[in-house]
Amino acid sequence: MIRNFFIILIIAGLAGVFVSLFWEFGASDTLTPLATHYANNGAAEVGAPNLVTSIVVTYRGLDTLGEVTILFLVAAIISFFLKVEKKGQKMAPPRVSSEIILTASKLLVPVVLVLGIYVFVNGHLTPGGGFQGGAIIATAFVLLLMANPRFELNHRIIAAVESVSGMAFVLVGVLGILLAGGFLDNKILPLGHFGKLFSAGAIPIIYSLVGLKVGSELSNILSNFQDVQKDEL
Amino acid sequence: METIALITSFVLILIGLYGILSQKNILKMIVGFSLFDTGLHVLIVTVGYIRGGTAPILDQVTGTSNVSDKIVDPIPQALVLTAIVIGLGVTALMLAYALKMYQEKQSLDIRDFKELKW
Amino acid sequence: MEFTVSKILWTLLGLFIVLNWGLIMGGTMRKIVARVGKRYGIPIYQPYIDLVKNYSVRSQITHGVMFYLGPVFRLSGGVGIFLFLPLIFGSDHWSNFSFSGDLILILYFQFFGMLGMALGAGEGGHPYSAIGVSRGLSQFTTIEVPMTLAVISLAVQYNTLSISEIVAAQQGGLANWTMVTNPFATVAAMLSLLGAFGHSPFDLVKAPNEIPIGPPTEYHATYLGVLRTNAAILHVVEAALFMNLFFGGATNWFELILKTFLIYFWSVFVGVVFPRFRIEQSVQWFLKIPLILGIIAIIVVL
Amino acid sequence: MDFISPINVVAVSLGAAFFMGLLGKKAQTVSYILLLGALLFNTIVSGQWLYGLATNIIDAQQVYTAGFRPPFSINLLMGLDEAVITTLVNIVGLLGAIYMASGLHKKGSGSQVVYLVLIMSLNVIVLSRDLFNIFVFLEVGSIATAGLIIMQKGINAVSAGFKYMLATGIIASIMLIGVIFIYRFTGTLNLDFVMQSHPVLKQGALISSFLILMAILLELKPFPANGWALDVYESAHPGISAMLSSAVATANLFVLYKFTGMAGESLMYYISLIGLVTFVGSNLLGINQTNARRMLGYSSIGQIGLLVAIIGLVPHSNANFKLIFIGILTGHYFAKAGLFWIAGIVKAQNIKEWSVLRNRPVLLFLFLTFVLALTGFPPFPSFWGKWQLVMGLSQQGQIAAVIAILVGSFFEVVYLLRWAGYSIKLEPGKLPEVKLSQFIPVILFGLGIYATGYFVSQATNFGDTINYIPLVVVAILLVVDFLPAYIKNSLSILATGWFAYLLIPGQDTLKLVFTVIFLVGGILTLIPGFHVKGKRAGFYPSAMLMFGGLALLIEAENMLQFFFAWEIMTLGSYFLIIRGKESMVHAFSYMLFSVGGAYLILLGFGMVSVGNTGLSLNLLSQIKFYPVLAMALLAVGFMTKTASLGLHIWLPGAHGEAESDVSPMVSAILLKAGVFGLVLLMLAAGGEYNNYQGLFYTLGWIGALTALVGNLGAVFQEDAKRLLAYSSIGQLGYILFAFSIMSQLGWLTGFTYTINHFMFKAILFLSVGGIVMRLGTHNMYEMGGLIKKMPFSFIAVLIGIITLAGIPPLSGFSGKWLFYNAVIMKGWYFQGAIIFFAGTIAFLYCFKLIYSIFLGQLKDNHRNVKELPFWYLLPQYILILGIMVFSAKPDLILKPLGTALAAAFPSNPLIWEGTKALSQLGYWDATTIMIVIGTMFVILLIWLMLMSRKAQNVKQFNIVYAGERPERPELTHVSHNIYAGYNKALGFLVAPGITGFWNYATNLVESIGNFTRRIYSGNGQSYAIHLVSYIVVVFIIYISSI
Repeated sequence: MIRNFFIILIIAGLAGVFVSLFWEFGASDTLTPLATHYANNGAAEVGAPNLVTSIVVTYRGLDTLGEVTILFLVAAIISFFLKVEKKGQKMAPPRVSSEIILTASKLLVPVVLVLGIYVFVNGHLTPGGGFQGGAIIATAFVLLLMANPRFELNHRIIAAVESVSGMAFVLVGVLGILLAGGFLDNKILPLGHFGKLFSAGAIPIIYSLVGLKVGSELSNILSNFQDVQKDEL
Repeated sequence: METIALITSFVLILIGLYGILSQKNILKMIVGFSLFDTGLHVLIVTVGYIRGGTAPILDQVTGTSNVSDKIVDPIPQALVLTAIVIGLGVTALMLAYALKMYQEKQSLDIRDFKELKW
Repeated sequence: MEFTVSKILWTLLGLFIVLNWGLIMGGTMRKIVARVGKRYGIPIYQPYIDLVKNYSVRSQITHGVMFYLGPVFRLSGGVGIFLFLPLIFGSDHWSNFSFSGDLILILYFQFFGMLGMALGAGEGGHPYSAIGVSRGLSQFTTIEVPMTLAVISLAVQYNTLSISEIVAAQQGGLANWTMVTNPFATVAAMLSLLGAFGHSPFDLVKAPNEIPIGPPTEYHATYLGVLRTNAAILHVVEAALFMNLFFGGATNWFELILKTFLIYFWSVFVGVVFPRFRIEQSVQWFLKIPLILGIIAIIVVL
Repeated sequence: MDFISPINVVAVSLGAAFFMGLLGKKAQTVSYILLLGALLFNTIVSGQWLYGLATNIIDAQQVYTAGFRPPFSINLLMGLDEAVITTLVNIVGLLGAIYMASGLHKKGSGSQVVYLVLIMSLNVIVLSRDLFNIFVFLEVGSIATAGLIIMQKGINAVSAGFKYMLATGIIASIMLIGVIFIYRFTGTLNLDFVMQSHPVLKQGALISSFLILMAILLELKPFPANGWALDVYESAHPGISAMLSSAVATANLFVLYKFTGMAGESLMYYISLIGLVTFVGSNLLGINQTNARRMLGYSSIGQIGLLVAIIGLVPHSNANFKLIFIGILTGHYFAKAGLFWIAGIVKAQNIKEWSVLRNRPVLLFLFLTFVLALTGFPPFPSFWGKWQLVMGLSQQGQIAAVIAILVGSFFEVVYLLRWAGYSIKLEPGKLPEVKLSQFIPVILFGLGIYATGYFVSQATNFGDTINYIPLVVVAILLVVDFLPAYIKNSLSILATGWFAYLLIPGQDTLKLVFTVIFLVGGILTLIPGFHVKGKRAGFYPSAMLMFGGLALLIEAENMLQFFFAWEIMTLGSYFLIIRGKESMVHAFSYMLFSVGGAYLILLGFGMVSVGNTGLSLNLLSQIKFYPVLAMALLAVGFMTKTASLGLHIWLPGAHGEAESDVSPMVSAILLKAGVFGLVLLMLAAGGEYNNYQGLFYTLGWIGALTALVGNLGAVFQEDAKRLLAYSSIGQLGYILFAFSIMSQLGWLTGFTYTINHFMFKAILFLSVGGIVMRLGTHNMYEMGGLIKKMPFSFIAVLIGIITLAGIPPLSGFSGKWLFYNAVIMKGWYFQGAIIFFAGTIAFLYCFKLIYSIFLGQLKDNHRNVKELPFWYLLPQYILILGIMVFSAKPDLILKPLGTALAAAFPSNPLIWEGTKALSQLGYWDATTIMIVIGTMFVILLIWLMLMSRKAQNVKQFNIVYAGERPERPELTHVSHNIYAGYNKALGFLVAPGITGFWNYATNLVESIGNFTRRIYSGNGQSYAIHLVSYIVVVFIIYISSI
């Protein structure tokens, strides 16, 4: 009781902090100089219609690398954290999924995969990008798992995709140092015609790599959880 | 418009925090975290809002040159992307922890994990 | 000053006189004590007889070197004080070797004999000796406190530590005696003198009744003779020290004999009147009235 | 040479990490090698930059990403600071990986990936100049950490990890809010641009920067919102704990340092406050720890707190800031990593089981190295850091902060040295076999900390004036420790002689006295060592540490040299004292008092340096800042060594239980170090005409009472060595009193006492110690009658106690005579009387000592003990010779001393007519007295021998015993509690009130600690609550200030 009261007190205090922070905050009508620069020169400098993408992939590429690393880390940690010695584990009797899900999965999985790929390939043109695409791809695997709990994701392949795409990402970054202005510079390839698929230099490549990577990592994480549950039963 | 978003984010954060601090069940605490994160993300996006601005994607509507007065701030949107991914990672790891803790003690009550103290 | 032959001879003569006076005085006192106790008592010359007997006993034993040296230390202590103490004021002959050190030297040289004695007795291996010594030392520590305060008070009063100068300052009539000019110091010192002479109530050290005479238990024959000799000398010399410090010193032998007799008698007098203290009692006693008097003595001369 | 761009650290690490992911289960060795390769690469890169920037081959360099300039893209900065920090991080990263070889192997490539990424992320947060980027990589770091924590099996690690994730999760969110609003209010995320716009920041921006800093501070585990961190330190794999404590903390500290630019001055103040609170609080709670790793956790948090405090306290413009920071940082960095690694080797949890280290002397040596480095002893980096810190803060007038720091350090000393004591003394168990891969990193760090210490010392102001020769000697002795004792003994004697040869010629008279006592005394007390058979491992390094320190003390010209020497000397004596069988506790309390004293001295020096330039010891004579207080602090500091009343309780045990030939070293010689300090102090105070009369008057009283209590204490001892120890307390009381008189006679008295005490206490402790060695008992009532067996020792002791008691004709009397004159002239009658009383009390224990041991009845089981070995007698008789000379011709020493003192104490000198000394009051002619007493004694001896030539020796029991024949010597040897009556009368004076006081103080501290640490309930949620409430509270305090 006292504890709860105390907690509420604290949260009230924190609320105070935020209030004093939000007080001066009102949405402005003009961009910050930084944003203005991106808005006005982004197209010219990076050549990607989707400014968010150009910021994510190029201007602040290092952050993105960090994000990717985080997912990679989490995947790695979970894999050795939840690792289950494959001792003759007693399988629970298979739970039969409903017809609907089975069919739907058969029908949808390819479509979802294609959608995901589309989303990250066009990340520099339209809303979306590597992470979103990757997430979508992962949902396909979720669907598969729901349809068939026994579904064994091939860890080797996933790991391979994950690692290769990651290394490629880094490689592109390093190429940026060698061929262009700096690490993760996208101008290692010609910026191409603005608004076309093959434009904005390395961005499509990077984003595709990110997409693959994220997709594989998420599915990896999911399947790890799945494994554990299996052997829980 | 932004005020609503702001207040929402504000409330979400505090609710999430309350959940973290008051719920005994680890899973619920993690849910609290997700709320907290979500609130944060809303906040970030709100911060980038410009009155009457549109999505920061150059197309026919905006044109390609000096669009600075037509779009909202793209930077927070870029940041929120990162933030979301990080949040995702953290949540995933926490869940893994929860799983392990349950395996160890068949309990999800945070109060049952007090071996280390003082 | 120099060690001329004549000087040495004079000193020896002085020593001889002091020794005899010591013996006679001792005898007299014992006589007095006996009479107070309604006894006939010994003849005055008894100490001479004892001495002769002791020195001429045939059978003698020793417990070892330190045992042997004990009496030597003891006697050296007595004689030493005699040597460093100017006896007769203004007389070159009777000022002995006092030029080699002042009051402090004498105060500290008392310990020389005591220590030697204690060690000798110790090697004697007799438990009573050790007990006697421990009591003696215990009592002694607190006896010295009022004495010291008195001495300091004197040193401050006369601004010197040289005995002859202190005596000189007291010349010219009773009014100049420390006894008059600094009564508190005198009283404090006279009280601690009771302890120093070790008569009742402060005679637990030797405790004549239950322990065969404390530290010297094991000593007999010649050793005892030496000790007795020392006792005789010491009594006179100690008294003479007090005489010099508090009672105007002495300008001739008669004055010395008179004053020392009175000073010594004082302790005997108290002795026959008061019963004996237990050791912790005497220790504490000296830290009460005498100590306070000593402190007052210093405060008055400040 | 061309420099590898630091961005490659990221590229290579991540590339390698991803590739390792590809390798999977099979090729773990390959991936491990890959890991090492990547880490090595990082180390080389940062090392290369460090070299380049340090030698100005190259300037600091900006690294731009994506081919755009900041603020449009993220940039990294590689400057000297960054180079240093990253190098530290990468080195510990590399060695840590080697250390954890087996663990990383077992867990497979996954764990290796995580490890590598952790190090990478640390590099980035150090280098990056972009707020959000730093936030991202902080997250990378904390997730990686969360992953590494669970390398360790078991529920503890898991729950600790979860608590960790809870905490870091909240912290990260707070930081994110801060970052996003910083962007909102300043329009940029680039640190440099934010700082540029700082002056015009609105409140909102201030608050957001406050949040960011708060987040970093919370990452640095401020007390009390740090329960999560403690659990991690305790439960994670030691290698990981080492990483957290050294690498992660270092990097985060640097981030804090980077961010402080955003904070206003007011915030800096709170940062320093947070740091100090953490330092003191965490160390206070550390005192009650018994689990080694948790204790190390507390210590880590404390140290980090100190560093935070430094960031907040010392203006970064201050020339010494970086030196201080690096000094203390590296001290912590090496030591903590080393200790955690050793913890992993030892495996034992409870600090009492750490004695297993004794199976591997090298390991023990390293362990002690690290512990002492943490406690800030020379020659380790933290010593120099702390010194500079205290000096700097004092000059800023931040005395309160200094005090807090010293208090915190003291708490830390308490538990670290208790731990050291356990591992040196307790019975060793079995040490699990040590893998080479674990051993190498520890050794390297051991070497590293010495090297760093040396470099830091050279960078410290006046640090180059430090003379390292004695330490070199010690090092040599450590190396040749395997040789037999007599060789090392000769070496040590040679070395001491050499010091003496270097110091004595042309030394000014006053210092000469101490030089002779320290070094000649040292040689004399080393001689008995020849009697020891075997190796006597570790003895000689300690001894030379002490004597070397004493030598340095003599030649010290500035405060730094002095304090350095002081600490060295303390250290050596500690290791000497703790060698005794029962010495653990006593050495511990000795150390506590010494360290406490040392800190007071440090504080004093700090106050002296205020408003003065330089560090010369002459500054003591021109203190500008609270002179009396400063003087008092220094005096008390020195009095902990002279064991003055109230600070004396350590001495009896320490001196009594020490080895037979160590007691004389520490008693006759070491105590004089304190006296030396006091002498310097009082001379600096201005000699006779000083402005500290009140202070010295007080010291005089303390001295008198010390003498009384010390001597009384000695009277009631049954243990021979403790008796002597108490007597030392008393004697040092005399000395303190005599010097406090502050007149020429007083100082002559003081010096006479000092010289005498040196000689007779050495004699007494040597012979008594030797006897204890022969008989195997300390109890005097179990001895007796030994004069027949050990005549030479008896003579030595006899001379000793005669001198002690001050009986003419021996030199003790010189002291007494001078003393009287000095006291009466000064007018300190009552103090004087007390001292005199104490002096008479000395007779009681002198008699008890010599009687109970040598006289009385010989015990049956001692019927065939032998005389002391020659090596024990030799130094005694040399000293007896000294006493005789000093007794017969005191003018040899006192005359020159008098002339030397005349400068400081002109009035009422002692006048010499040949051998006769005259004062205003009296006179005294030692030579004549000697002759008179000598002749008289001889004559009387002859007289007695004439009278009793026929005396024959009789058997032991042939005594007048009421016709009985005692059966056993025990019955007739009266010794035990021989002064019962005296005890009844005056025993109350030595009721252990002071010991009681100290016990009370100790218990109080411990119970406070015990009570406070209950907040660490173990409930991760409560820790989260602590975090949030911490933010709120600090915020409220902060906001109310602006």
